Amino acid sequence: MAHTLPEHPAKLWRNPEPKRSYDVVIIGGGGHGLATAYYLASEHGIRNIAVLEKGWLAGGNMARNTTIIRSNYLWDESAAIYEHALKLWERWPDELDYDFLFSQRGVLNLAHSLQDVRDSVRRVSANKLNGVDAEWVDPDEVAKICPILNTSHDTRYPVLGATWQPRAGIAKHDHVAWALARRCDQLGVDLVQNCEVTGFLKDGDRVVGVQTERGPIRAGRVGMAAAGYSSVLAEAAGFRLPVQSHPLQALVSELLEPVHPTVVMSNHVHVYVSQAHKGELVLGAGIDAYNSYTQRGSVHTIEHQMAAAIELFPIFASAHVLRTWGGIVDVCPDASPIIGPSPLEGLFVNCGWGTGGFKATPGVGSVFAHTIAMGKAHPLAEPYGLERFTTGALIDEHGAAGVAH
Amino acid sequence: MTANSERLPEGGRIDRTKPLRATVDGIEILGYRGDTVASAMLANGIRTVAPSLYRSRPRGILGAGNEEPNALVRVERRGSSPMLPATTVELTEGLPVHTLSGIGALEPNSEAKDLDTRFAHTDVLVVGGGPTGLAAALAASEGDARVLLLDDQPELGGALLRGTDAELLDWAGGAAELLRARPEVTVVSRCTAFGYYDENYLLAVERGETLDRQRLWKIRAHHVVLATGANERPIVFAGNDLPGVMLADATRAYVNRYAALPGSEAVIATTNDTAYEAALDLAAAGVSVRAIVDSRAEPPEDLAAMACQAGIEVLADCVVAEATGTDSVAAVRIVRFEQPRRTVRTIRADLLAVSGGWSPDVGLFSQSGGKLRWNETLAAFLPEHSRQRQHIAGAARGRYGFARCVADGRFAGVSAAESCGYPAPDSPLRPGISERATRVETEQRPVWIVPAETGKPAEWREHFVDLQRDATVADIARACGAGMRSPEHIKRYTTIGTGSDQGRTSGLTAVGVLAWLRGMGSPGALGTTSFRAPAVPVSFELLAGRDTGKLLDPVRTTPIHPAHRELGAEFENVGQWKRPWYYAREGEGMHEAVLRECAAARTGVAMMDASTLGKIDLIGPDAGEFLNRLYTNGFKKLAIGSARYGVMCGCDGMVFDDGVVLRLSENHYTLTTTTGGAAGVLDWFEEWLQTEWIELDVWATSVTEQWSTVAVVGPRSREVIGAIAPELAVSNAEFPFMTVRETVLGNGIPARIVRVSFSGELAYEVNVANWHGLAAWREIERAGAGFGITPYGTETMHVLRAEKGFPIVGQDTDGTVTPIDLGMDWIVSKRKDFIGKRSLSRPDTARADRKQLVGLLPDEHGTLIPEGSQLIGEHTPVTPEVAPVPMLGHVTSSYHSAALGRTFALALLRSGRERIGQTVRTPVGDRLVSATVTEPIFYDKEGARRDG
Amino acid sequence: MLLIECPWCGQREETEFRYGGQAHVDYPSAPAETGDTEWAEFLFYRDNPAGPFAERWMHAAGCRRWFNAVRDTRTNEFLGVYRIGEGQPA
Amino acid sequence: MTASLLRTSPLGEREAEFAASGMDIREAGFRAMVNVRVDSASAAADAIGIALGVPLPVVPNTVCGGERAAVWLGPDEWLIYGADGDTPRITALATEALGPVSGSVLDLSANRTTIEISGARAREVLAKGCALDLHPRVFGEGHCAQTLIGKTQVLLWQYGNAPDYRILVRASFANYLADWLLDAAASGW
Ligand SMILES: Cc1cc2nc3c(=O)[nH]c(=O)nc-3n(C[C@H](O)[C@H](O)[C@H](O)COP(=O)(O)OP(=O)(O)OC[C@H]3O[C@@H](n4cnc5c(N)ncnc54)[C@H](O)[C@@H]3O)c2cc1C
Ligand SMILES: NC(=O)c1ccc[n+]([C@@H]2O[C@H](COP(=O)([O-])OP(=O)(O)OC[C@H]3O[C@@H](n4cnc5c(N)ncnc54)[C@H](O)[C@@H]3O)[C@@H](O)[C@H]2O)c1
Ligand SMILES: Cc1cc2nc3c(=O)[nH]c(=O)nc-3n(C[C@H](O)[C@H](O)[C@H](O)COP(=O)(O)O)c2cc1C
Ligand SMILES: [Zn+2]
Repeated sequence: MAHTLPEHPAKLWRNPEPKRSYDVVIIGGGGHGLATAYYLASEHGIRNIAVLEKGWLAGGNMARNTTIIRSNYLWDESAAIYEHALKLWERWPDELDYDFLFSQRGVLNLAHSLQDVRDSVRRVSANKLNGVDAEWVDPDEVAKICPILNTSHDTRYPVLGATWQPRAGIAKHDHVAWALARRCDQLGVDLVQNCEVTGFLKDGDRVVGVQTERGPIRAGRVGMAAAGYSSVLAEAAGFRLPVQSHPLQALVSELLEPVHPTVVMSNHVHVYVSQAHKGELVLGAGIDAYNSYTQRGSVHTIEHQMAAAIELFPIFASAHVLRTWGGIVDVCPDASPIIGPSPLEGLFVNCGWGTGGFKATPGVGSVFAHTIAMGKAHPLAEPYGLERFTTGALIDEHGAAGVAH
Repeated sequence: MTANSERLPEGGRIDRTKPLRATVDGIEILGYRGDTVASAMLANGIRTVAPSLYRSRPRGILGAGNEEPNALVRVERRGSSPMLPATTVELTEGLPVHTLSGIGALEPNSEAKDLDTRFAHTDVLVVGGGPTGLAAALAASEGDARVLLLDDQPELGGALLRGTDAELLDWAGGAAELLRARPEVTVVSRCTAFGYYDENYLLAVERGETLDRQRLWKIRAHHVVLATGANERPIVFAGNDLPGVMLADATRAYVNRYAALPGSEAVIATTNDTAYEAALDLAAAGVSVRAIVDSRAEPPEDLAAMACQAGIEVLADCVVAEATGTDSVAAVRIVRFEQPRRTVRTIRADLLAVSGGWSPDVGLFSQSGGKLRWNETLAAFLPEHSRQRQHIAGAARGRYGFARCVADGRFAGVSAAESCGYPAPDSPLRPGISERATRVETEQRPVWIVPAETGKPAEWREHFVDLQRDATVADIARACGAGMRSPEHIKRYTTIGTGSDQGRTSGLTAVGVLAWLRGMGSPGALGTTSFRAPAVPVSFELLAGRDTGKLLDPVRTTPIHPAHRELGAEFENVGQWKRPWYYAREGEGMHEAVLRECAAARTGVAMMDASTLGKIDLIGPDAGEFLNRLYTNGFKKLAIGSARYGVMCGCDGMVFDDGVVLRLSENHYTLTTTTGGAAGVLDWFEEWLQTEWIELDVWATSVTEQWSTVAVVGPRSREVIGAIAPELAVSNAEFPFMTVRETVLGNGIPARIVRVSFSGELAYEVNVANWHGLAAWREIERAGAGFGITPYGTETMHVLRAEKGFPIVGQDTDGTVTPIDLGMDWIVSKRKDFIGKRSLSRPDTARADRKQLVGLLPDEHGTLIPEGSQLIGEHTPVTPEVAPVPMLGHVTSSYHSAALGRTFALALLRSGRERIGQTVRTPVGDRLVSATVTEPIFYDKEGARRDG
Repeated sequence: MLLIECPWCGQREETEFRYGGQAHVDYPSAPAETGDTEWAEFLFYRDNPAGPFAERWMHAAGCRRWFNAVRDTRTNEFLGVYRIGEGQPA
Repeated sequence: MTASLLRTSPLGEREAEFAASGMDIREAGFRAMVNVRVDSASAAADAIGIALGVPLPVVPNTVCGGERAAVWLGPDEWLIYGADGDTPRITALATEALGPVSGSVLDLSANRTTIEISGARAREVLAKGCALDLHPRVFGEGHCAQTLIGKTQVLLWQYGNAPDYRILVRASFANYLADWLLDAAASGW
């Protein structure tokens, strides 16, 4: 009946005091920071690394996301990096030797208008040519994949079909973080919690370390993976980033016997939902329009979310909301991330993943580690540099890919 | 056990004149109005609930309110609910209850419920109707303030209801009566505040007596008084999850409030004064109370004396080390508090009432942004600092004792009313009562955990911390050993506090155990995990409110809608609008209907409802200048009475909307927008006018729904227009293309007729006041009948415009397309500046190899390439398994054309204009289909048809 | 759920408003003479402080006026609202 | 003359449902509604008020006048509301009074329809979907507000003390609002 969660390893990490200096300092102990440190240590032979986290490890968006993993993005640049990530996800349970409940149960992205249908077909068509598993499925097939979904014609916005990526799915977010943290720790990386970076040590235009709550720490290179706080750090370093920080909320129900076999996302009606292993329904809400660092959003967003959920899944009506929460997501004008060198030598940025960076965790790790180690953008990261805002070569995932979760 | 066997013969606040029957797991139980499912179960001798979720351990009822972690039930009918604590469900006639092991089940067809939502405003909101809340509400409403009092119980009185003090209960009854009599006071029982948001915005759920009635309150309060009371906490020892282990105050509730016996032989374990009351009340109810186990070396003398009088032994400086028994508590082993923990005694008992101290209920306070601080004396986190206009009072801030609570509540109430500008006249709450002496509690000796005598904490798997999550000290120890230090990590590693009770009985205990494991003096330095809404679980449907089914999103229709329905139109959702998609006749599918509709427009005459187009009037001397700045082309010099097509870009140079602008007089323009873009364009205009170009003298007003528009299209449209507008000179010379005429139709309706064409054919748009829309439609239908006038929908409109190569914003563009990409260089002014112009010369935007709008003619004339299909080069190998296949663009529009007798498409194609004449390919199903790239115009390239 | 004070209509629920991002971002006076970098700044770069933030709102379901507000993004607390053209309160 | 007989109002078909709702609720179709925009401090604003016989209110969210009324919409925007057929007169008077001054006078009579709802339960039913505080201390006769009811924008105006409210709603949203009000009125709560 109840799914018993796997037991965690008896040893996860040390709690070291920070050293005076490291070869590489990563700011931010979320999924991205940890994955970057992991690849720096495991693939680039750099072992003298610290990950500095201002709170508790992976307590930012990593602790708050709805864990959807997929790679069916529209543009070539996106498909390339997300598919790279998905392939790594498929390897990670073994590689990290940790059962983090990676479940390739597939993702349906629903189409509710003729334009949704065009956009969906466009994305599926591109996915296929990019080697991403994707299909367009009609309402009958949708109903087969997810029988509790209301696919009748007399709803306000009937389901006209969906894109279906079978290899997509979910994973247990916290466990992923701990799996990475454990590996980092084993590879000698210092994971330092309660250590907020408050400024940068500079030598001219070159960053040579960071100032922290716990004193200065020198570093050969510094990588930023601070998600919602990226602008604050950039400001401390003396440059600006084209990102805005918004609340993004999610919620869970009580534990329920399995009813929902896959992941369903609807851009139009604004729902995305899966049923996690323990049995709780996990639903993401829409992003709040205003900037905020409060880690909570407005409740009308949740109300709207509930109405949409019931419209698509009538059976959810009597389920209960157990807990709501919010994260701080940093959003770029084109809904695509920024990965690459910063205007300052020795400082590299990874930010702007907005509402959809959990799925990219392994991809970011490998690409950002490479970028830091080599001192220049990894080929998959090249299109994601800051220059694109000047040239106009944006990777606009707004229009065509819908919600980016 | 027999029905009602454990019901006390008298007392309690149940209504013995209202007997009820219900079933628990199919077994019939008897109860009374005023019972909860849990109290009725106890009264019927049911002390065991469903086994635990992961370890299948027997479990019983632990609490008497929403702190309950074990006694979860599913209710089938009457507002079926997948999972609720039995301690909060009122017993009603015929209720079918099933006990649950911590996991609920959803039912497909739950019965309809009576759900409602309401907004409420108040000067003072008081949450909690115990002594504190009652005092606060009374004081706050002495003056003119509007006061709203919420309490989650069916009856006001709070903690008093669990006691037996008649005088205090009378006081509460009187207070409630007084409050209800005051005109500006609203008292809502059975109503739980569950969310506390910015600016004193609170959500609360009000329940009916039955589960199928619920109402969501959305409250804005000027000032809030939180009088939410305190929660008792358990103590962690071996076997503390056995049925028969209960919170001490809950046992009081059962005997005093519900007249139900939770056991027959009891041991009390406590760290503080309050459990003595439980002991005395149990004894008075006939329970044999065998001992009070008090962690303190010197329990207060008066209490000890009272216990002694009641024949209860007090074991001071002792703690319970273990509860034993197979299916429920059979015996309790008691040890010395101080090391070595020598066993003092083992006592036979079927009830172990535990009080590990009290935690003020600070959930809402914390949600509101309030800060907490550890208080060593009370061994609790207390409110320290408010962030909103609020008071927290009484037990909720660690003020215990009736008199102190009343005084605290009163102070909060007076201050709250004052802060709203309604000073309360000073009048005592009721003579006598506030002077009543209540004993002040002496110190407590907190016990978070009673360690086992053997083994390591990581092995103590029977020391339960979170009963619902089946999590133990061993789990916490393991997390700690793995390197975790923060309560937030412990929570996630052990899942403590993540159950439906959100850790009401386990959250702080876990922190206490963690502090103990880490050798810290108190949990103070560790802090709590965060409190989040909802404070109690609330159903999805409650939060959704009315916005479901047909009220999910407004359905917008035009005044002509009844005619479309009569004609059997199939509708398309366009934004919130329902627009006719096509009008299939008997035996036709969409394909046939569209071919017929297209043919009518190209060869005869056809009509469509174009009312959903956005319409904006611009009035003022600078209207022309304003248009010039926003559109890529010029409008300042547009002749009065003339029309011009225009495109707008965002600042980034990407096409954002298009439409036709008419100049009605020197200072008056009116323009159309796309259906979906109407609101956005008005916003856009107003933003520039109000925030950037305040010097411009222009007034923008939406007139979208002032007007209804019927397009009359086709070679014979002039004749139809002539027939409906007898006063109008309709010849090409007198009413040329792109001009506008005001006239009165033959039936008396004033109309503004514009000669524009979105199909390439001779065409008119007849605009009339919205309330004349239907009449105008019918008039055109009548006048056109002789010409075979054919109504057509959006699909035909799309085909007709695509044959002419007119793009649709949002279909042929996607926010990454410039007017140049669309081949509209002719409309992009070189002379003047306009919004977005600068962006067109950015390095990437100026590239020659951008994607450009082109036409496609599939080599097979009957093959329809699906819209959205990606295009690849003629010789590009298709090997996605090996490497991504380079793509050149995609098909944006694709149709069968009646006029061309074949399929055709529009596409955005990399370097498209250069590729005209070349072949591209696209996957269709399992095949690759070839198509020739063409100019994006397929029909009447010369434009000869638009004049008829 | 924010409670926002429209300088004309008074306090209204957030749902009546449209958010407009950072306030006081001027449209470049001579776009054609603006370099690519500066133009990119105007198009895409906005302040994003954790702390007081001068931002724009529009009372969309009400009087439809744009106005400015200073709000602390760490608490969502409004520190003041002011009309377009009025100076930012200290 | 015939033209006015050829009109349809958005809620013309809902009369029976309104009647059966147990509420005092009805559509008041075809009212005159003219949008006037002018600088409130200008002499033209005063002149328009004088010409129309109702001053243009400068206190936000208030209404001046009786059968012909001026409803505040914004600091430089009003809706002149009148009986069916009053539109041409209002338009002519306002246009003339405005004279050469910058401003705008636009007939919007068909843009919205009016729902009138009165009586003891009116306030309570509105409170189910309108976030404004409608307590008589705060929002009484002569008050108006543009706001939301459910998911649609409305102009809400208390014109009598029964209390009586007018809800002006855009034509295409009228049926949604009617559905919403009927649903709210039917609720057992
Ligand atoms: C509600 C919600 C739902 C989401 N759903 C999905 C989804 O379904 N799928 C998906 O792919 N993505 C989803 N996302 C997005 C995803 O969570 C993020 O994109 C991703 O977690 C960001 O990377 P990260 O894990 O490194 O960020 P974080 O976990 O936020 O890590 C950043 C870390 O930096 C730390 N930090 C910040 N400033 C400093 C400083 N000065 N010094 C030291 N440390 C600092 C922070 O404390 C934080 O721990 C969702 C996000 C939210 C909020
Ligand atoms: N250590 C002690 O001595 C101790 C401990 C606890 C209580 N008490 C006694 O209890 C009384 C405390 O009075 P009080 O009024 O402060 O608390 P209370 O517990 O009497 O009343 C609180 C009331 O608020 C309700 N409530 C709680 N959260 C709610 C919510 N979110 N929404 C709606 N209702 C909610 C509760 O159901 C209860 O009815 C005093 O008489 C005190 O002596 C003493
Ligand atoms: C995928 C997922 C599943 C969750 N499941 C639960 C759950 O079953 N019970 C629970 O109380 N919280 C659950 N949470 C929420 C966390 O308790 C917590 O709210 C979240 O990590 C944010 O942290 P915060 O609320 O402490 O700020 C879940 C969170 C996520 C991301
Ligand atoms: Zn306003």
